[in-house]
Amino acid sequence: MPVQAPFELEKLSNKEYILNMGPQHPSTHGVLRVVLKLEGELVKDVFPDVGYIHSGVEKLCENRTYPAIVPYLDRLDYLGAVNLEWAYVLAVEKLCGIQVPERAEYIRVILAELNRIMSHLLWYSAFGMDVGALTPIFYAFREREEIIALMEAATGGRLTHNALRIGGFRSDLPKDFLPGLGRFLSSFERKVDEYEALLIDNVILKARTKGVGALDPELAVSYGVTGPSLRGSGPAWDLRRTAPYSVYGKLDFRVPTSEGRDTWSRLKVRMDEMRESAKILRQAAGALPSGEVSAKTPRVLKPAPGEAYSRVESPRGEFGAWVVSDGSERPYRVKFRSPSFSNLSVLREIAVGCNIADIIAIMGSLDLVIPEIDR
Amino acid sequence: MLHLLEALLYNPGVPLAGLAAKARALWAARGLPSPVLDLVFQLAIAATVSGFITVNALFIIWFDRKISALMQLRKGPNRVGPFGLLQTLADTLKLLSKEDINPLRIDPLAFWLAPLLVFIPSFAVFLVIPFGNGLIAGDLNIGILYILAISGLSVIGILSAGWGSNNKYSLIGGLRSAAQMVSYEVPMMLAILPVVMLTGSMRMGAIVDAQAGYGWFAFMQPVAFVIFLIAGNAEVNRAPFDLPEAESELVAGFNTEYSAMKFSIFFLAEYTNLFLTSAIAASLFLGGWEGPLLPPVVWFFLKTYFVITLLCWARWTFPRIRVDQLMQFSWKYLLPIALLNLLVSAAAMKLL
Amino acid sequence: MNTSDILDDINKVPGASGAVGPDSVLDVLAPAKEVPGILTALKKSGFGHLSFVTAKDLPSENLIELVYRLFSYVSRIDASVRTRLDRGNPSAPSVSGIFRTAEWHERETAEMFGVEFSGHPCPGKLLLPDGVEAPLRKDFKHEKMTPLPVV
Amino acid sequence: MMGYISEIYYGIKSLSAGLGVTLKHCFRKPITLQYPEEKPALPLRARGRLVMPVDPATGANRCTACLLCAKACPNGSIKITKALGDDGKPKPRAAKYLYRSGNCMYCNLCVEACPFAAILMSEEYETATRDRESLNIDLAAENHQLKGSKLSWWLAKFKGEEPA
Repeated sequence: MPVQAPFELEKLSNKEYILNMGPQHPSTHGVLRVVLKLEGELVKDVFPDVGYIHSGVEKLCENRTYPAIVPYLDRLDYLGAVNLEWAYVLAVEKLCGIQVPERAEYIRVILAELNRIMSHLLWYSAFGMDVGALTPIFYAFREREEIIALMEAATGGRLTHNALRIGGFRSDLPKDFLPGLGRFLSSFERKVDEYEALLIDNVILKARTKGVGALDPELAVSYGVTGPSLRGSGPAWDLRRTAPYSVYGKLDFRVPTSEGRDTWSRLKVRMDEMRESAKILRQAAGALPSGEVSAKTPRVLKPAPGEAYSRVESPRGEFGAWVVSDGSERPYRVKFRSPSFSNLSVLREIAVGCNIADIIAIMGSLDLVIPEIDR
Repeated sequence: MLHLLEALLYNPGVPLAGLAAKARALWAARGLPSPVLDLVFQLAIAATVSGFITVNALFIIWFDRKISALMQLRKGPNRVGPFGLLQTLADTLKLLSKEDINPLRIDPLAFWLAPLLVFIPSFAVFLVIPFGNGLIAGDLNIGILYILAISGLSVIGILSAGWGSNNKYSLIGGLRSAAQMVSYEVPMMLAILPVVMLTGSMRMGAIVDAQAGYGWFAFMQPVAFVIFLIAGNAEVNRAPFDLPEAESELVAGFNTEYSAMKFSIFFLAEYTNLFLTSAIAASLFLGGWEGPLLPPVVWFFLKTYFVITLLCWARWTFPRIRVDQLMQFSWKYLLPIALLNLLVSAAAMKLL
Repeated sequence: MNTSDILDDINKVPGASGAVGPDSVLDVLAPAKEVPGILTALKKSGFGHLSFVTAKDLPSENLIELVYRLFSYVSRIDASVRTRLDRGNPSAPSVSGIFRTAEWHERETAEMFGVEFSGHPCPGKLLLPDGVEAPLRKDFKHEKMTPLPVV
Repeated sequence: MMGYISEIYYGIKSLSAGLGVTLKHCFRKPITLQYPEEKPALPLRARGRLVMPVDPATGANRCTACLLCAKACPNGSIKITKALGDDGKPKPRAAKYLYRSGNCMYCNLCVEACPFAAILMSEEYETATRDRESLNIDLAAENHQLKGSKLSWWLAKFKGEEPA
């Protein structure tokens, strides 16, 4: 028996009815079921039901060796895979006290920011389709394909890169990577402006998203919302700036925010974030030092007993990996704090009172990835 | 032989009438009742029109997909037949061979009649479409009124599809389309009124004749032309007004539960309606089959496909409108502007 | 409100002991019933963001250790409040009143470790289907669970 | 009243901007790849199916059945049985190298763990099969012949082309 929404058990007035949106629905971006109590088209109550794609990753990690866990991270959030690997690898490096060489840090920044742009481009096209515009996806995917080609040349994988290793990288960037990156960056900002003109500044879209799903900052922080969804409501909290890890402290970039608090401002924040990522990429590619790409790590990794938690600003928000070791070669307990988990929990607060089309727009603006929620 | 072909192309009314007269004489010589012959003529016309509709619908589906491919940096159908022309035929054959699923607890009458109720009105409107200077099935002298009346009927089909398929998403889709169709009939009518006032008659043939020699109503009534295009686009349930079958919200709107044959009829009806709206727009505002060099039939198709391209262009660019904004846009923006335009053109005609 | 004042307040609470752990994380060990009080105090002194609530199963000491991980955007330091529950029937007061995000985190910890959170607004399964109880405990057995083929 | 007019004006302006973008794209070449005819050009490190190529120098594969790759695989999709010499003592060769490609997640950890560079992720990505059994491949018996850039890269034991 699937989970019953609390309002499903109460008596409904004759004008209200229950609508199951999901788990198989074109715009829930994965296996997510949202139970809606509707009156005509107005939404009276929302109950997101998660867990359809729970694969018990944390239990799996308890009997895998430390390096063997990295590929599982890509499967959690296949759009921002490098960022997630980075969170886990940072935690293990903190545990073992490994110092990663400077060049590896800069390559990690380059791959992570490319990943962020990839993820935002896919979000942009998925949001376009949710709102009914079927063309933006083809333009955004043209750019995304260029990035994917770069990532595949460097890491071997298109989405599930499995690029990072504990201590740095297995092998350096290929020869034609930096020129390819330069070619991509040369025309990228112009394309982002074109995307904005096509969809974000479109008057129909503005009418569909302005004032829809207003999220006030205190409520957002209390619900643990992080990332662009939080920055759309004001606070400029970006882990790359508030708790800088790796070499982000040396890079200069702006944290885009907006005071609008509604769906449209979340869209605007993500579009600006793409521009900022391009800026970071230029600086990182320019300041890329030469030298080793991997620190010396023992063949069988047995970190000292203890625990470590490290946070990373993934495209969706704060992704954290809490690793507890008991001295053996397998972690004792692993917990992944995923941003979409908390971002979805705020849906009920901002979606009551709008209508069906808005629910789709709001969920699109929260940029949810379902395997990350269910883990 | 060339003379007959040239006459058939440029002035088809004359040879056809001659042919009919010869047939009638032959028929009368045999002493057979003449109403039977009229019936045969009507059936012949109906057969040619329905044949034309299916072929045309298949072509428009291919045309729409090619235009969307053009705008989306891809190639569009190019596998089946030359340039993918047979792709839609292959799709239709596939749809015909699929299993016709009737879900549980449907309202059988509503569920089965819905596709017909949607298709028959678009079939009936072909009576008054002026393909060429003689090629009009029945040149009723209430042409426009007939078109508006009949095209209003397809709402019943969509509503019964929404109600019949016993599915919440279809119900919402059906009710949305009822609201949309009703609220966009009014601006459409008000956009047509200036044209009728200018020509003084509702006969389609008269309207097209009034636009002879580049007196196209689109130049004289640009606002009415734009409003008619927008309202026509909404009548046909195409983006940015495709709320009844909004893929991303209502799974597939009113045709969620339909499969195989019934779904292909819905699909055929939608594209035939698209052709009709563009044909009416072309005849009313762009001078129908009036044109300098080319034969009238070719002009008619050129203008109609130009309007279809406009509608496809809008479809592949704009996001979807929300339901309450749909209503707002119609009653708060289209209607006042259409009324204003009506008054201004009436005053202008009075003065000039 | 730097860390030393916070530590003094926490050490005043009966049974709680706070210290600055490795890489300057404020580590607090407290009995279960003091946790809501400590969390409210921490929230007031700037720790506005509750990253996660989870647990750790220690079968050898017959304990389940709950972990509340906080972060202060203002002073940019971490705090981790830990509390130890008896493994037989672990129970702790719910903090979803203080941090709304704890509602889902506690539901997940409840179904993964069998911890009962008193005062939770809508307890119930979040991720797991019916019939699976506390899978993240070390002694969890399930007939469909085939061990990894050991080389 | 003025708000009404300016609203219509901005509406038309932004709609026409959108139309302009789509129109502009009408005149650009399609970028799609016609898959069966045009195959994508994969970069060197692209990870296709695992293979154990035959070393042209020695005419046999380089595997010594040291089981390091099987230990490194997170999904346990490699099962190796050692070859037994005629006198019953195990020889450093792999009699059977069972690779369950259905279970593999193409993470490349096995290739990195292998000290002898015996295995490698080839360029083959069309690995669909009609039955589940043919997903399990015995790489030792397959004697895969590598071609092109992957071959030279494998011969140099993944060295030589690295520094960017």
